[in-house]
Amino acid sequence: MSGSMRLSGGQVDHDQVLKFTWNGNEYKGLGGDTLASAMVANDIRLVGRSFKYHRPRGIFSSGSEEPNALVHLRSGARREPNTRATVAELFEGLEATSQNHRGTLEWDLLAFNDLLSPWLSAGFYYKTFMWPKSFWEKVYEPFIRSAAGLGSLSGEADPDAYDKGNLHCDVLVIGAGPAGLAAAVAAAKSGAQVILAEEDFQMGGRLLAETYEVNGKPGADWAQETVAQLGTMPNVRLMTRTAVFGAYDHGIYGALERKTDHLSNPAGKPRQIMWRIYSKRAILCGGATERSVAFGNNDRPGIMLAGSVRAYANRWAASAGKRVAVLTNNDDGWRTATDLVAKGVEVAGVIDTRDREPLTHIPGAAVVTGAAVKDTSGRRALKRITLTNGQTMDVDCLAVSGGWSPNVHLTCHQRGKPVWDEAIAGFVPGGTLPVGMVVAGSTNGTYGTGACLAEGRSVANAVVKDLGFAASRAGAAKADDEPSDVTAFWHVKDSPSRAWVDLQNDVTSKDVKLAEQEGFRSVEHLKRYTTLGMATDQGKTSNVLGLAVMADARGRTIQETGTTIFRPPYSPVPLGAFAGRAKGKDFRPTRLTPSHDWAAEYGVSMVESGPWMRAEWYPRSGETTWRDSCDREAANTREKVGVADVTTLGKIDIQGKDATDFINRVYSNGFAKLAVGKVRYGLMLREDGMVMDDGTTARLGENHYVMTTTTANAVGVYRHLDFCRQCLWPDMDVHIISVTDSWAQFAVAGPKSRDLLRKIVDADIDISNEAFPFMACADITVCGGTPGRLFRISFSGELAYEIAVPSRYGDSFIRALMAAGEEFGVMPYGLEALSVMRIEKGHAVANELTGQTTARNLGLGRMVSDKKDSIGAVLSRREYLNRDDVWHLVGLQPVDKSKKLSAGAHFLDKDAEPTMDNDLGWMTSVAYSPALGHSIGIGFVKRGGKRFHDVVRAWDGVRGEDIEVEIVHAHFVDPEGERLRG
Amino acid sequence: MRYSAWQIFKEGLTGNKGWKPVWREPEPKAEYDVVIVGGGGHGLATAWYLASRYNITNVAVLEKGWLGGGNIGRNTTIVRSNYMLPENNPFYELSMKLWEDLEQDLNYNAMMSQRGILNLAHSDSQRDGYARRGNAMLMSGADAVLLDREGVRKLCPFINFEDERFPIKAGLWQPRAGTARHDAVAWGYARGADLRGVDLIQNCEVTGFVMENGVCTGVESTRGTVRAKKVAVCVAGSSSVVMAKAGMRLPIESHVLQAYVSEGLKPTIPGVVTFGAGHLYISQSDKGGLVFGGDIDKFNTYAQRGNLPVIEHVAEDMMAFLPFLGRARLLRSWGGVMDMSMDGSPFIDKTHIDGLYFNGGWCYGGFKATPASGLCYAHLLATDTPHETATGFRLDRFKRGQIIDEKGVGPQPNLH
Amino acid sequence: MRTLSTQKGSGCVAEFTLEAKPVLGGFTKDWSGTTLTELTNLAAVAVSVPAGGEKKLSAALKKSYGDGVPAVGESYVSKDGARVVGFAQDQMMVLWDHPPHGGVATVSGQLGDTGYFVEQTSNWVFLELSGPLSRASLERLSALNLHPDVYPVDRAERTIMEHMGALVVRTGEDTFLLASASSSARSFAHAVETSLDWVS
Amino acid sequence: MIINHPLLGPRDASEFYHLGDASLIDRPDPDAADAADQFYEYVYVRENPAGEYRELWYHEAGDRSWLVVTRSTLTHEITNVEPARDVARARGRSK
Repeated sequence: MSGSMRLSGGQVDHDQVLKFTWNGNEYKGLGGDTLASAMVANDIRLVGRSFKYHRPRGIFSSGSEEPNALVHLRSGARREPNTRATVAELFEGLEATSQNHRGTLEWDLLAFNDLLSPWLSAGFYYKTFMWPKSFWEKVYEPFIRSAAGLGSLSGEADPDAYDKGNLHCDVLVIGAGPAGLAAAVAAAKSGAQVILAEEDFQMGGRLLAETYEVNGKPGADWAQETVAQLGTMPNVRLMTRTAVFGAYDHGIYGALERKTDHLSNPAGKPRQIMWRIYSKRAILCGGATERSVAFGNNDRPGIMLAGSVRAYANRWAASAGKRVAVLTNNDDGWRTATDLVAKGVEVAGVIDTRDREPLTHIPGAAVVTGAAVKDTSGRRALKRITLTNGQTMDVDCLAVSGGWSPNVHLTCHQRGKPVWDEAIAGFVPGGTLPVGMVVAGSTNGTYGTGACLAEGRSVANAVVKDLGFAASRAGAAKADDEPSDVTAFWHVKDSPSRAWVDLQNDVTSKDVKLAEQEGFRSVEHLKRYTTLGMATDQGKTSNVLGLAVMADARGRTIQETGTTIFRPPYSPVPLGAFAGRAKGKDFRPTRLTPSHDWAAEYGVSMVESGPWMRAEWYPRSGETTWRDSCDREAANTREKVGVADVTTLGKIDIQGKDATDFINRVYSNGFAKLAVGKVRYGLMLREDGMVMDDGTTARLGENHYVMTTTTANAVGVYRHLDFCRQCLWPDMDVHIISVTDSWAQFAVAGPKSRDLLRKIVDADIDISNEAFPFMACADITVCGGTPGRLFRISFSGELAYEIAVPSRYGDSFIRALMAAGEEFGVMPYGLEALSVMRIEKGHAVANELTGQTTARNLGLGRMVSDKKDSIGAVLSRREYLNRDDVWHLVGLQPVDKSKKLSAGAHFLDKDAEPTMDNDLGWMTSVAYSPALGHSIGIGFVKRGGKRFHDVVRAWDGVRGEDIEVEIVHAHFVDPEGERLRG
Repeated sequence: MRYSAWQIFKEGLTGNKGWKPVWREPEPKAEYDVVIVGGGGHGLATAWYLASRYNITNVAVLEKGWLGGGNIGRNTTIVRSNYMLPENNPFYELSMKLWEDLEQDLNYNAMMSQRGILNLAHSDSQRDGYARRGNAMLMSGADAVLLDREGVRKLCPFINFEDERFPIKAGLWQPRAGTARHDAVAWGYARGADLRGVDLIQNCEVTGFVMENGVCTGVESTRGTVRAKKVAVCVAGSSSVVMAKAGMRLPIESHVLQAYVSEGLKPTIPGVVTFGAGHLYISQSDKGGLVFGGDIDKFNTYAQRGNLPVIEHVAEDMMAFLPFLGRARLLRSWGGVMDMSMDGSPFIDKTHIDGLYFNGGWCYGGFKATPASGLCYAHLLATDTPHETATGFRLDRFKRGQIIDEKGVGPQPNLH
Repeated sequence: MRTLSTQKGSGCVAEFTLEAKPVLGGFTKDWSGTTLTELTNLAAVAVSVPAGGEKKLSAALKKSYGDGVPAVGESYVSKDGARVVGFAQDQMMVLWDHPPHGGVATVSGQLGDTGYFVEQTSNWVFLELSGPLSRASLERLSALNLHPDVYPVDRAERTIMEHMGALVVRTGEDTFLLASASSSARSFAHAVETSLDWVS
Repeated sequence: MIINHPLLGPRDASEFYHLGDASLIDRPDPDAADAADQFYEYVYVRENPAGEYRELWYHEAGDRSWLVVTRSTLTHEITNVEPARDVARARGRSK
């Protein structure tokens, strides 16, 4: 026996018993159960607490609209707060616990709030908690925050995997109820590519919950056969457990597939997959959601939606009560009574708010029409209801039907506005629907199984015809249209007690009226002031009711009062699913340089540099800090020879008859006369005159160049060049392709670099200073015929080269360089030493090229030629950029050489207060210079170029430093540049 | 009526029947001293400061839809003054100080909550950039603390320090920063302005400007012509469209910024945290929802909705540094249309047309600026001179080359 | 092009010799019948079409590769097995089995001065994905519609996978040639592996 | 969003980089007497229409084409996509 309230039959497997625990107590359920249906079967009434008043809450619905039955599912790092028990599939060993209470679920201390409710009405907090001022931070808010929220996260990293994917189809059918199944069949028969997505773990929609017949057989059986038939068609993809949560531009839909949530353990496979579904057309068959009626104490456990009570009985063979009453304003509610009786459940009474003849005879039930429920009693579970006519009934379950609201959510995602349809007392799709979306079935306001089947088929046929497929002639499945008349009834006004509109957020009809009274009359104001519809159910069961109460208060129609439009997602989506695989080290791809493995063997400290991993230094035994390694590497390079992997610099191959002219226009300095076999430093501006990037460009041939960019700007510069050649100068014969990854490129720097390279480059190549002077370049061969490139350029300021081989030879090549250099005392050097040496030479990098600096700021004003057109030249001449107190990049050294400079410090005149008005600029880069034996820096100083040898303060408040520094030329080492020409 | 605990107690005993409407619903008059076009946060704040600080109360605010329905109703509620450039810092720090006194000033609890903002740095140069910024903040009277990795870990132990792809090197912490209840800010300003006699006119769309020999003397609206000595446009998101009616083209593009909120959760994140190896800012509201956002959608649009790539990007950043949020569910996403300016900084200025003033270009930093924007705009309208903290926000700055580009990404609005 | 090296250059004895190392060291793995294999002997040369020179280049291509300049997204295979891929509006990629350098000489030998040539062999990692799971695994990585009606054999488009650029050439019903940047080769292979692990 | 690439057919917009207004093709003549004003307008001032808008997208993760896309900024409907190079030529740009 799986629960005292279990009935016979239904869609559950009575032979498959599953154990689960609720707040530590063990219960039994059946295969095919949801956690909620298993709880119903086990007569579990109290399942949670409401948000504000902590009122007892029971299961209210049987689907994703559930506002009450929110639980912690699973435990440990897999704990999942706010999980709707109504959609959680039962599995062996499922653990669930209640949330949002202090003390036990039964004895929740915060239920005290309920007694304060007169003072906790809508928006009360905007009117108080202001005195004394300091108390908000210290007392009031901490108290409010301590009560905030519903469930709680585990605090541990989510252990499960998520994935994303992409699907393409002609027709996406959303929802597998009668309309959706009919639509899918019709679309599939036409040969179109069809995806049928269903939120539930079983296809069939209401057919699973009702006793309707289709084609003369039980609806559930027909659904099963239809799904089986679709499953055999190669052009159909069936997706259960897949909620389409968003309609995005141009027919793209977001869908969440729950892959392993119904298993005890995902076993290494993704828990969920977020699909992007690219559809030509979408047919929305999302069904409708039932809503409640506002009457006194309508929030007690045991008060449920009538259709859900019916669903629990018919589909899950679980009775929501021993003695049930039905309150309805429509024909559909009556079916709950008839179905329950058929299942042998006692129905005490049917209350129809309409003044009409009984729809049918309900054995043993008192039928009251033209009346409603006025109040109820029973603290933790419903005991008694009192009718407006004074009559009372002792029941443990009240099945309420306030009518049905079409699930128009997805039709609103591109801001379509639903319109009110009095005939069904609900909003139907209106305004502009997402491109390619059509709607069928009850989402369209079409009630009645037969009508839904017919509409699904005809809509699908129209869609496939429109796409150029031949619609199948097959007729529609046949079913009766059950009666569904409704007469709107919202609110029992003469009820003395509070009547709930939004069960989770504790919004009562009084709150809605108060909002109206205080002028919050637009729907948006109503929502925001009362928090109506802002709960985890997004008002699926409460929005229309709240709107109706507001309309009533204003004496307007619902249409006049307005509509709330729904926003994605249709149902909540875990953040992990949106992120997919992007976690930990897999957050972003990693780029490795060709010497990566060698460096690891050699012993290196690696650092993330954008997408790249780069060597920052190569520690040696005996070295205690990174500075020891860095100083040694820099000194060794200046005294002997060092090797650094500079592969990460962007390299762009540029060819074409107009290549020279092209490069001459994208660089601000002249390139027209660069000789073949020569390299030149180039400065690249944005069109607004700011420096975009810099680098060296080598002319390898008459029409052939290779441009280098900074590591950070490689992608942006490439894009810019492509823009220039395609959009600005479309007829230029210029062709570019990235060769960044093609070449393993190494800087070989230091007085012994030439000696080292003589052993590497093939014997017949003359690299003497005469044959291969500073700024020379050439295609060469190395190590016996391997092609390579040699550039005589220097970032360190030493005699230096950059030498490149195809990157597949890179690993072998760095080993060769180190072996060849051994006799000269070669050492590899990392980013830190490279940085030290470039600061000693005053070279600008990203710290200086901030996108806020001009050539003039960098002291390169002369590099913006006025003899030619180049990108950025015109706007670089603007007055404010050329005022005489602009910043200049200068060198800084501490007056007291023992002091250590820090980047980010601002400069002030000696006696000046640290204020923005006195701000002279800031330190951009600092280093300890082994060559000079003290700390040095470069930075921007107002009119700095005219202030050499002035002493200013480097004020670094955030680090508590304030150091006197002397403004000097930025070339600290070998200012005349003799070494690099040597 | 004045709000107080006593008032609430009294009303509670009498069924809350005595609460009055927070604003009147007046008909527009034929003429005002100042007509403010746009009843969003900045427009309402401007009205409040005109009335309360400059004693100019013959003012109307014309709002196309409902009060506070602009971006103040759809943002991530972050308040901070962690700026870097001299044109910005004094202004945003002024705003911060106004925030700190807002409740008392308005007699309305906007829930300004100073739980701090932490910007994470993932490289040495990013850290040094934050040092530069932090020092600029201190130099303009704001607060700033530079934290090292351990400092960040102490402040936010819930961040991923285990298998980071981009290890955290440092953080810039501004303790006085925080969040405020965005809607309440609009309502508080509206209530205050209304109590001082400002006409707040909803469902009134401005369809054109009244021009008389080159001077702007009023507006045409869906509720008739309204004359004014000064017309103050304040319609961020629609600036280009509205100013086009006056024949002006602006250095502004319209883009959509999405924002997101999770299901209600017991408190997990104390203040505001931003991820530095991507683009994500997140905080947790007093109701328990995680409120977060990232980049704009990149393409120009006037539609208040975004697309999947941005939310995916935001979620990826989230999992990279807050992996314990993997099972938290995104509840709702929405989009607001932003005035993206060419350098990421705003405008508060007279136009070349006498009588016509402009406030806009807030990109997606407008919420924190609301009080200062209102005060400085009111100052400009009242005195015809820029407020001392807003002298840089001029329409002609690009022509002169005085660019206020905090990010240094240049004249491409979708990068700011 | 200025070259300091003489033709004999490669002939002279050198103290050190270099060996080419495939970026994934010749990676290969099997998922019950679906295989992922690094192609270590594939050379790549980019050929750009000079402005106004398409006719000449097309003619030269026809002679040595059997067809003209391929449209972007299309590719064909020459009789001796070289694949010519339409890479960009005025650019193609020639892929064929060849030692890891010297490819440009081969191609320019065939096409003369009718195009601009760039060595690309080392720029890429090449993976062959073959078997029944290939489509399902790519579904998790790329937004390309790989339905055979839409993406037939020889279709060759560039797209993005897990933030990495990738070239996807369909070389058979269930066989794809994937190319991505060599510096992120390990991340790329990891992405495809993960897909296969999860769909298998 | 989906951009119907004139050479490759429909492609997800996430493969593209969005630059901005197609008027960025019309780079002014730097030698014009009022070049300063023209460049100011070119770089900074925008129509920013609410409706049909022509914009530049770069197929960065694809074939590296710059495209001119005609799209409504109200509905996002795309009515035309052309290679920017053709558009540039049609607007009289050459070398």
